[in-house]
Amino acid sequence: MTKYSDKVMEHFSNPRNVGEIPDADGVGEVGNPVCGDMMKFTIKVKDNRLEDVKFLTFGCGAAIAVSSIVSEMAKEKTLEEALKISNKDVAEELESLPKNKMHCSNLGADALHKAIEDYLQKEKSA
Amino acid sequence: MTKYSDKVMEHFSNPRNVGEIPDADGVGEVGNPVCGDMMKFTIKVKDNRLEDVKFLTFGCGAAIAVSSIVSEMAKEKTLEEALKISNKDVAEELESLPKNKMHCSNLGADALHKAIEDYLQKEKSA
Amino acid sequence: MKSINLDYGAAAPVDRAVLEAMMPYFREHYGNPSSGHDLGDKPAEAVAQAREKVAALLGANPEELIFTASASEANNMALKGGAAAYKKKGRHIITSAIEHFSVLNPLRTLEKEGFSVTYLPVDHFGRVDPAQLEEALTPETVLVSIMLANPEIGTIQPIKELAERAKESGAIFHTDATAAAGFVPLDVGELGVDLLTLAGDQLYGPKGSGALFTRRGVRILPLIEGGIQEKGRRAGIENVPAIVGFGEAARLAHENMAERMNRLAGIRDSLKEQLFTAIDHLHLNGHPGQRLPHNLHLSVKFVEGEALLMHLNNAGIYVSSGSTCTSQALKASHVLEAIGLSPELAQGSLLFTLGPENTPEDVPYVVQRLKDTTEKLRKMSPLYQKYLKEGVGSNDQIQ
Amino acid sequence: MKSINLDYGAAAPVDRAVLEAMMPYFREHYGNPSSGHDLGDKPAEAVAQAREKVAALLGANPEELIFTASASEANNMALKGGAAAYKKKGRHIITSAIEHFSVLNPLRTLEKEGFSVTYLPVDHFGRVDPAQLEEALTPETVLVSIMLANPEIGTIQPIKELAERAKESGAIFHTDATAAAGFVPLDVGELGVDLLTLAGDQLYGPKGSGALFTRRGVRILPLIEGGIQEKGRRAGIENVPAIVGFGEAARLAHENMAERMNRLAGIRDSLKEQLFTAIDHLHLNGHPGQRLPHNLHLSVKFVEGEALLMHLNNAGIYVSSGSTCTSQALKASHVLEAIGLSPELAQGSLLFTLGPENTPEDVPYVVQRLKDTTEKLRKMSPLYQKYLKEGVGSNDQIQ
Ligand SMILES: Cc1ncc(COP(=O)(O)O)c(C=O)c1O
Ligand SMILES: Cc1ncc(COP(=O)(O)O)c(C=O)c1O
Repeated sequence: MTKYSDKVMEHFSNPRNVGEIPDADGVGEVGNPVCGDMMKFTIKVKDNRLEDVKFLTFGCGAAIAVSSIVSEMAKEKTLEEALKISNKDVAEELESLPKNKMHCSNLGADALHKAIEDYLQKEKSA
Repeated sequence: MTKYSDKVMEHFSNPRNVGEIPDADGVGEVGNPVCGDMMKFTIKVKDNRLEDVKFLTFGCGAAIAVSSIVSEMAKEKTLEEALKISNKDVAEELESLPKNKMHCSNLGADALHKAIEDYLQKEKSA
Repeated sequence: MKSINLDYGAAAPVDRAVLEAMMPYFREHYGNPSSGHDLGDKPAEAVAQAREKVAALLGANPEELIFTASASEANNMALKGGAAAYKKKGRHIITSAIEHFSVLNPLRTLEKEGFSVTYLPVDHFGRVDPAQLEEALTPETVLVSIMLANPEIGTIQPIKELAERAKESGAIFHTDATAAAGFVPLDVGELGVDLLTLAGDQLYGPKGSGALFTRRGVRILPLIEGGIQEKGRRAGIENVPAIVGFGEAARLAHENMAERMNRLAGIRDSLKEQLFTAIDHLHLNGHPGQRLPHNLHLSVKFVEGEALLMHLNNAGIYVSSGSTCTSQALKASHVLEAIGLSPELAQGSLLFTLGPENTPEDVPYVVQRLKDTTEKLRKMSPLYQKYLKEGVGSNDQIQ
Repeated sequence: MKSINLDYGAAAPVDRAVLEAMMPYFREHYGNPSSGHDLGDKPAEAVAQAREKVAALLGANPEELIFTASASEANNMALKGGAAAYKKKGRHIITSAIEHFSVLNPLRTLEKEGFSVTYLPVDHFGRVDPAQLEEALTPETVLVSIMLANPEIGTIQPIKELAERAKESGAIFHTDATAAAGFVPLDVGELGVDLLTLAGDQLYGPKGSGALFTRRGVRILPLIEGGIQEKGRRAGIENVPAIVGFGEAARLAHENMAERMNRLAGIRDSLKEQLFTAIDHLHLNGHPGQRLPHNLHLSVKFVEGEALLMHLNNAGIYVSSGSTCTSQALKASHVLEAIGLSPELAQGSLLFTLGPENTPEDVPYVVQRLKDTTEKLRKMSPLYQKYLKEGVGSNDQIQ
């Protein structure tokens, strides 16, 4: 099978924070079924911190594991800290990803950032 | 190994009439080392009959077997009968030859006929 | 743990009897069939017998078979060798959009060399229409290559009708029967094909064995030139054990054809029925009737194939998928695209190819595991959650 | 009856340990290395390990190896693929007159396609002169192909010197090391070659295994196109058992190189000495020193090779010959012609290639039988009888 690290396999098998926050403060969606991966992050913000982060992912094993890890990394962080979570941070946290799956590691942070930006946008216009 | 009939193998292993008649009445040579086969027939004629036939052959298994068989076929025949030994007769006598060895069956009769012609030539000029 | 292979199209174990037939040719009768001495005799005989056995499977004359090392090699030889032999007559080739890459990629190369290639479309079942072939044929068309059955969606082509059209137009007809040989009765006379590719490893023979049937009188230039093995049509010392194994596998496939077909189709049908009963939103791909007996291809809506495959793998169930993420080239299957499957359904596609070790008892376990996995993945699928909320996305499919 | 193979160049039994290493990959780890599930893991690992072992034999990087099904395939790929990749740069190729037909015949095809090919002559020992290569090189020369060792006369070429000349001129250098690999230490770095062909079956591995070393940065177009096995450079499912066997055979050859060379050269030298002592009018062909350790090639004057071969065969001794009559194409060896051997000596040529089952104890029997046979055949040879009478024909040889 495609060689995933133990950590990736563990998150794939037992993903954390699966779901959709019904009255989310921010929503971020990236990808589409054509390219094979699609992620939706929903967040709940309290006192400038990510009180809750949930994801839905349509995608391969790496995409699911990445979503789970990003949601864990982001939870309880301030918005500024969470926005600083880079693709590189995710990749490091994952321990390793096969070369042809590296693009998945980008999607997770992208979706999270989009959700935060969505929240900030709404705040601004509120 | 190249598939020769039992008869060919038997003649190859125990060729009859090997040698050169020292005071031959006729000598026939065909072939050369370049094409791989060379035969020399010497004959002794008495009362218009082939009293003795001997051959020397440089060549493959088929060439040796053909020489031996032709020498046997020719012995004791009248010159007219011997001249009528055709390539087809030889091929039949051999039972079978691989396709790419069929040219060998021609060489034998050719050499014999040359020896007889050599004798007839000498007779004429004598 | 259980281990249920449902991906025998990718590879199958060499049949026990086949391996036994091969064994003496590794160390005992190891000679070179072309040798001028006795060490070549048994190997040469064995190759001749194998040739007869493979020919019998196809209704061909033994001399019409050229042994190769793979189906890919046979396809390359048929196309490049056929194009080279007939290029003075014309430079147009016709194929279908759902061929294997060992047909499509040589054709791309021929296009670079000045040939023009028509890629016939297929219908939603994956069938090529003989009338469309007829339209595409021109006096310039020298070669038509259309596979007998597709290894992915299992669809069987109307080869006889297609070959007839090609013949009427004066073109050589090649069919890649790699996925079909051994699982569908084949007769090159009846089919009317000029060139036919098959491989031993697909019919429980060894890897490294393939052949190109080349009808007497049809000329192709060799791909691998050198010695005069295979009458100068394919150089290199004969891989005697592989050829012997191929022959024995062909003999067994020929003898047991009906029984194998029935057994495999039986398990396949029960797998299909139970899956469609247990799981919602499945989509059958390929032709409902005209398909390989050991092939089942479906799409699990709202989820992605690699994730399905990984969960099944962890449960000891081995399948494959046409999804982007399971392809090493990171491209979704061109076959699924050609039958007009939506990208979403292509991503959720699963290919089951049944084989010798499958039994009816495998079915309930597989069904249960795929059901569990599907539920788990749908729970986290944004597409499924959207469907639950909005009821859309379920029927945006073409069929 | 005795059975003494002295024609291991034609074929050798698969080494026992090699076959054992292969066995698990027929039925147990039978998976497809490209599979997305666990059944592909062991096969993929095994292929990777085999690649490392073959690379180690050559001092290459594993990624620089492309596995093929034979030396012939590797040669065809090197020449046709190299020519295609570099044809924009130029269309001149240089080779030698004594290459294997799997080099010469692809070059004939390339000539038909507009390439020009220079066939370098060899000296009486079969050596190519680097100065002659240098002279033949032009800015148009894109490819040079000169074998490492000749399988017939055993002569080893000064590859390092030849490759240097090619490199200076900007041409890609290919060497066919099929006869040499496993019997001569090889290091692609030291040799400076860009492409190198070898085959597993020549070094006691299985038939159906070969490889082309392709130096990083050297581009060749693939011969067999399709799937992305071998990084897209050679399509078709990996023949895992054959590759595993090739790897193990390469490892054994590498580890036991010196011992094997000494053992084989020892028996070969004693065979040579005893033959030349026992039989008059023998003629050694090939280079006296720069030759393969397991190779002996000589001409038995006044007699023809097939007849020798048949008598030896009936005594359980298996050899081969470069004579017209032992060739299926009915042509005397082009190698013997190229070294300037007279037609008569070419007809009486005998090739001994020693192998794993030969022992020093074989030698006296072989010598006695060849002596008896030679006497028997000379007795009926018109050339020998002429020599006896006239004393001519014995020294009309070039050396
Ligand atoms: C030097 C050389 N090259 C190439 C080949 C071709 O090998 P194969 O017939 O295994 O393809 C041979 C065969 O003996 C050889 O000796
Ligand atoms: C229809 C078809 N053709 C050709 C091939 C190529 O086979 P191989 O990889 O054995 O060369 C395959 C492989 O599965 C196939 O299914």
